[in-house]
Amino acid sequence: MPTENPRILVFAGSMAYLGADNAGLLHKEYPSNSFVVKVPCTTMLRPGLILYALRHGFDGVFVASSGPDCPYLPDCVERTAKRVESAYDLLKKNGIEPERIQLAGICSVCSDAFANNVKQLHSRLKKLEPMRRDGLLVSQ
Amino acid sequence: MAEYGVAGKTLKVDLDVRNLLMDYGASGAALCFNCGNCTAVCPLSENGAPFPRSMVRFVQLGSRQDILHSPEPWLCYFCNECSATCPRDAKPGNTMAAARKYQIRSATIGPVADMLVTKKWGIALLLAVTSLFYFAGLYYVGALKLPTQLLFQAFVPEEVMHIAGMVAGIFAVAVMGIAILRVLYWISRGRQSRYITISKKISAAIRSLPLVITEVVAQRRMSKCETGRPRWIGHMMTMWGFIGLFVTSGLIYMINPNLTNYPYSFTNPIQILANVSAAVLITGMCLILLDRRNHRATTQDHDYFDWVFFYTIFAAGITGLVVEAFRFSGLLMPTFIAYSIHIINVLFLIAFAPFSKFAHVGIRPFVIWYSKYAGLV
Amino acid sequence: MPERIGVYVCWCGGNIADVVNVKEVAKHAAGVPEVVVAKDIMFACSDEGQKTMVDDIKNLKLDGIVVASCSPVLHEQTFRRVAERAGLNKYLYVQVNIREQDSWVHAHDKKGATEKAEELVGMGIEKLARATPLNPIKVELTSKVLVVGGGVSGLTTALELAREGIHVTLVDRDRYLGGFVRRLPDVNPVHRPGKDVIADLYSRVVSTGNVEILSGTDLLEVSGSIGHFRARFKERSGHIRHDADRELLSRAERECPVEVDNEENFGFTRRKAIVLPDDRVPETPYIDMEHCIKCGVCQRLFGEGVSFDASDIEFEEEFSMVVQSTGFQPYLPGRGEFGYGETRRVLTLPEFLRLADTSGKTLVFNGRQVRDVAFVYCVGSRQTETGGPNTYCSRYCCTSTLNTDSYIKKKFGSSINSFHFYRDIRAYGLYETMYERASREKGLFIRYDPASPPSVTAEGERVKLVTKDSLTAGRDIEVSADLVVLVTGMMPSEDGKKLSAALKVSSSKDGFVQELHPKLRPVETTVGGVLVGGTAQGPKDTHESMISGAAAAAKASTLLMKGYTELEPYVVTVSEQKCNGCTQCVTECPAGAISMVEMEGRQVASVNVAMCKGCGACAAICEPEALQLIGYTYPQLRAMVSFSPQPLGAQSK
Amino acid sequence: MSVNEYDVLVIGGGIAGMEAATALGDMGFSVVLVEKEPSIGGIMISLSKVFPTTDCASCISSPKVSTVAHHQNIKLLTYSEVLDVRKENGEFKARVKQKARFVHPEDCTGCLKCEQACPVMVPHEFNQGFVGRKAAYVPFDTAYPRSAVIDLNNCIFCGACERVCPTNAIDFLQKDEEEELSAKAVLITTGGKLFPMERKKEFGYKKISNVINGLQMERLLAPTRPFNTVLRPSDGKVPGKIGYVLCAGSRDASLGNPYCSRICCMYSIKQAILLMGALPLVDVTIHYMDIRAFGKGYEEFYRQAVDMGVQFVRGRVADLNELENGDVLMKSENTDTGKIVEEKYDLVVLAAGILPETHNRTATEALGYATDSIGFIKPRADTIGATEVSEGVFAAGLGTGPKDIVDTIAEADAAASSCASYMKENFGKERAEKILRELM
Repeated sequence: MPTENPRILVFAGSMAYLGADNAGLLHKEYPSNSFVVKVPCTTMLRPGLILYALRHGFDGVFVASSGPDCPYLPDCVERTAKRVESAYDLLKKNGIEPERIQLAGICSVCSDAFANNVKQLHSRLKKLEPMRRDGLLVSQ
Repeated sequence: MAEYGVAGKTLKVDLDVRNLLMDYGASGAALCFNCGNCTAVCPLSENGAPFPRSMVRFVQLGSRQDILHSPEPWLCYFCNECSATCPRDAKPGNTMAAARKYQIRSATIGPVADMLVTKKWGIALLLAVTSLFYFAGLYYVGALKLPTQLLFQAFVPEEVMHIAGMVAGIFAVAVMGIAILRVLYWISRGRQSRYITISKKISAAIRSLPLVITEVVAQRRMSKCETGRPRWIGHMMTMWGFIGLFVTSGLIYMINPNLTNYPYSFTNPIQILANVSAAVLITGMCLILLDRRNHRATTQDHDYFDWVFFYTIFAAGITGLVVEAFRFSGLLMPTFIAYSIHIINVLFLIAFAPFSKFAHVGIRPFVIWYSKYAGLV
Repeated sequence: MPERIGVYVCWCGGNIADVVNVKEVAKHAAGVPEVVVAKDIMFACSDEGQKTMVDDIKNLKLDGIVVASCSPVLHEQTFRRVAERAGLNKYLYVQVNIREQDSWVHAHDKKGATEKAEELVGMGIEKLARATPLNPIKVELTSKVLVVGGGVSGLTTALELAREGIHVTLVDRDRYLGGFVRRLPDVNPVHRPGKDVIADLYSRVVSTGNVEILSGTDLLEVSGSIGHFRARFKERSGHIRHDADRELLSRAERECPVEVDNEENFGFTRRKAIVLPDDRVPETPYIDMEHCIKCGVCQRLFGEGVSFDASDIEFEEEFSMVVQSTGFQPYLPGRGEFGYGETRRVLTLPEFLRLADTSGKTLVFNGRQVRDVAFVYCVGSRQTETGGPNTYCSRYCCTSTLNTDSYIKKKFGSSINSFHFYRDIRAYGLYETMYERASREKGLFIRYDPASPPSVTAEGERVKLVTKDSLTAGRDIEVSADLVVLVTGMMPSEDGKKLSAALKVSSSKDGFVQELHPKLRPVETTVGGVLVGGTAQGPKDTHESMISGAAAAAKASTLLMKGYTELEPYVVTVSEQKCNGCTQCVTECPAGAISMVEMEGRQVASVNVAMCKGCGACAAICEPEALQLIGYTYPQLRAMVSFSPQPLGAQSK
Repeated sequence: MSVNEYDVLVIGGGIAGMEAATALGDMGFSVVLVEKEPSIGGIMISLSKVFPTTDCASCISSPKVSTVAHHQNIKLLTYSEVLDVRKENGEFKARVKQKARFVHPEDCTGCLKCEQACPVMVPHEFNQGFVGRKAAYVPFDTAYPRSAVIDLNNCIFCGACERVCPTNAIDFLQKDEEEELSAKAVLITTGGKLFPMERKKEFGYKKISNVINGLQMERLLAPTRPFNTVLRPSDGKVPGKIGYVLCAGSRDASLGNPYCSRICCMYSIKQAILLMGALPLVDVTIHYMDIRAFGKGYEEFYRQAVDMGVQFVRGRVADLNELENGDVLMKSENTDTGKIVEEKYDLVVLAAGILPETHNRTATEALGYATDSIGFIKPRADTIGATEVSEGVFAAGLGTGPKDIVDTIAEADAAASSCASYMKENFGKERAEKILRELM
């Protein structure tokens, strides 16, 4: 049984947030069941936070890092990737499909990339079984 | 592009040619930034023949070949809409005129043409030569003496008139004929034409004739110039007045080769035709003069080449009338002097026609005909 | 933590309201217990809208506001000021983006967009409900500015600041000031030699008495943040007294046996190992120790005034602000690019200008008189078609070339012919008259297609250029010239890149310094206290560089005249109780802002707030969650994430 | 200190005036800003979006408006005109006329009731005449001050507005008032205007209904636009094919303006990109001579337009003619092929050039600055990089030459800086003494 209208949480670094804004300026449509939470830099994400989101009603998490344009860290991509890797491990431990996490670098004018990533994740999540949220090990 | 200049050849920039053309009056071409306004605004531009910008461009590049091989200069009537709206004040109309001069100069005898194109003392020299020729003729037949009666034949014996006219005429026709042939040859070696077979060639040649006739008779193309209405009327009157005078001269020559009873009385039909023609000619020229004055500030640039032609015709007409007037008043000496000036003027006009702006009378109809025939317009 | 929250949902004309049912959203928000008032508003940012909020905050005693409108990028500052005007802490305000990230991207899903707006507003309320009043970090600013780069832009910045009474240190690696402009023989639009323009600026700068000029000085290191930038300099010794007697100097120059290519003129002239200023500023001579053979000729003239082993001086100073006016470097064509390096008769524009300036009454290259000069535009710029790295337009080159054309015709007479192989003539604004002038002076313009750029081949003592000219319907046009001048574009300078890296200033895609807002804040950078002037920010001509330099001065003085600045308080805090002293954060921090300190007998982490950039990298790896990024604390993020219209076993507040 | 004494008089409240006034105010100088229109904001606030970032122009300029409006060091005089200004003893004395609004702005709440009640309808200037406004009206949504004004030229004195005004703010007896003020320096930011396209008769502007200018298209595209979509004026049809005429009224000796207007290429490209976004099926063709995408990020923006399918045809447009169905026939030469192009468009936009705003220039003539043949204020002879146009007088923005917003901002800041330097050098000591006296 596929997931009907999967809910997506987007953690956007400051440049990626501008990219999402840019998608808006150019009216690039994507599924409305997606919510952007702005963070200065995606390096600040604790792996547990991703699991926490899945536990609390989201079907997938898109980590939109600022990529090489990140004003905070030149190696933002590598560091964020490390965080996401740990998140994968956490998901595995809890028997959750790793496909529920998407990672991409989004620049401040990457409007297409932003919209496409959301759309991609949305259609991938649709194919998955609905999230089983009970009994998840919520680590911080 | 096949339609654009000489096909398939690398164009070598030649600044000497450019500079020469700029001396010929195309100095504005330097200012052109090739926006194409002139081409688009030109009421005569037709799709196959993008002018005037293409000509301006060829002048900028100093492409002798392209300028010589283009019919465009002869398709332009100098109506100056291009110059009036040119955003750079590059006066494309003047460039077209310069290109015509360049073709005339190239197709005739260069140094002689220069006398009438750029060398401002040239006309004095040529007039002197003509006068010399005239007086030498009179001297030769022993007629170089003061007149005693008010009879033209008494001033200038018929054989002098015959010989001088013949010499000047033959010279002019020969030079003009060669020039026309050369221009047509160049144009034929320029852009690729559309005819294929001999039979098509012949029928195309015939089918192209009506256009030429309407062009010559009514100057249809010139009338397309929106701003040029007074100019068109002036030009028409000048042309028909001139033709009228030319025909009268021819008629007199044919009907009355010995010039008996010449000049005719004022009621003689031939004389009437002559006088009417002269009046039309002068009126037409006055109209042109007026039009030029009106447009002086805005667009039209008329240079030495242009004024020489204008004033020699004007002078021919005026002196003709003055002769009539003096004759009517019975003034002997003034009539004689005016008549001499008139004859010299006419001789000059005929002899140097192919080198002056007069050449357009010969070249333009042929180029229009050829362009139509070869499918260039 | 706010308990009386006001929520304002903006129509943004129809931008939001056409898609999102703003009244519904406001109604929905009104249902949240902490929300005291929820309104929809036509233009929240308008004065009218702001007034509504101010009145509500005062009348209803609100202790926090949420504005759902456009992106916070646009109006965060605006609404913060609103809060401030109403006497509310400006950080007890949250902006929710329901335009760029909602109404504009879900125009065909009005129901979904409305629900999304409701949820986003809910998340905003959650975030606000866990926010604490904050105060910006106040940094005292001493009136001391470091200007890096002594070109026209840097000199202008220094001049303006000094006139305003601010102390400036101007540093340039070069021994002589003026950068690129110094070498221009004719500066547009004043048509004076660049040296004169620089000398004027210099004398005005000196006359203020407020500028310390460090020319011939390397900037070894720079670090710190607004209010506290530390720079370490190395002043290179000139090995000869600054005030050496002029006549003696000329004699020394004549007698100096070493002769080398003069780099000032790209080797078109020669110089001695003892170098005289020659109208350059500051008017100090120096001995080029790299080539000096220590023969002692000059030593005999100056005695003690010359010392071959004088050492460089290193010193350190502190500044409150830094202006980066590091300029540009001209693009250097690769070997074979338009014949460069293969044919001697192909020069770049900067080289050609020196050739023209150092030539006498006739333009001579390699012993032959030059009559025909061909300029090839857009070399190293607009390289999209050719696959080169520089896709941008270098802005100054068209007008500079047109000016050069007029200059050489003025200097060498109109017998010089010029050919311009261009793509678009960008003689923008009033500079169009220069294009007209170059045309009037019979410059020939040939428009080439970037897909088939002009080929340049040597032909005996001349050079042949062939290209398809789009103005002649794509015909091949051939030009024979004596010299080919490649009109090279601007590249960000290496020094500039190093400085940006040291100060952590972001660069834009083209490699130049990224301005804070490309439209409204052209001379501020992403790092507080660091301003940018002139071509370090992007290509400009002389006039524009000076304007930019003066603008940078304006931005510096708005802060310095006040004497302090305020920084965003979004930095990391440490809970000493939770800290387990693992020191992982110290290594993780990219800004070096964390150190371990002793507290109650154990080692705990401590954050230097002025250095913390607020990236939160440290917080993410802190096992006991002792580190929290203010404004984005994990409790806040968790509350936002778990806010849900259908709570799934989790607490909603 | 008397209320009428200021450090700097800024004339013109467009983006340049606002930027310079803010900078000077932030430095601690007292500034008086005089704007002739009922609201500050200038041209920029009416634009759609800005290139190359496609930020909404009114969104990024309204915070600036707000900053100026609430700045403690800035005194704002809107709907006011400088009548004359002259130099006396090193300071400037100006007479300023406060034009009667017939509304007391301090009482007006901007509720729009008067506007609704007013029966008169005249073309709305802010919306380039596409829609109407009343004789009693608030100039535009984001206007500051957000106060109504009554346009007496069109008012029929029916009194309807007066009756409905809830705060009795309307006062038909209000008169123009004059005040004297003094300043130590003057900054001229009087801006520019579009070239009057009627002067190019071949383009038929104002005769052919579907030929509009660039500023009109800005309004059709702006977030606060009148129709909520792009419609052509003649019949309200959504245009499927739009043609742009660049260098309309610029680079044209035959019209007496030899200059390039510097922004038309870019604003046309921007509008083309916005049109492609707003009308997915639209074809946009830009007829140009040189694409002058010279600023930072501009070339890339131009490339973006090319990639999006905007057509670029080189050749100056020579002639526009109206067809029976309202379409416009455009004639030009495509100079790349040498062919004459006759193209039909649903709508033609003239990318009209920029001229300096010379309204009431005589008022500032006594300041002794020089202007060029078409009225742009010239720098002092032999100066480069300077914004001072005569001693103590500074200028920035479109008044000194066509330029885009970013260059205007830089120039305004530079002018503010030079102005501040001038103040410090000439009045620094006196200022200090004065403050000292006041303290004692």
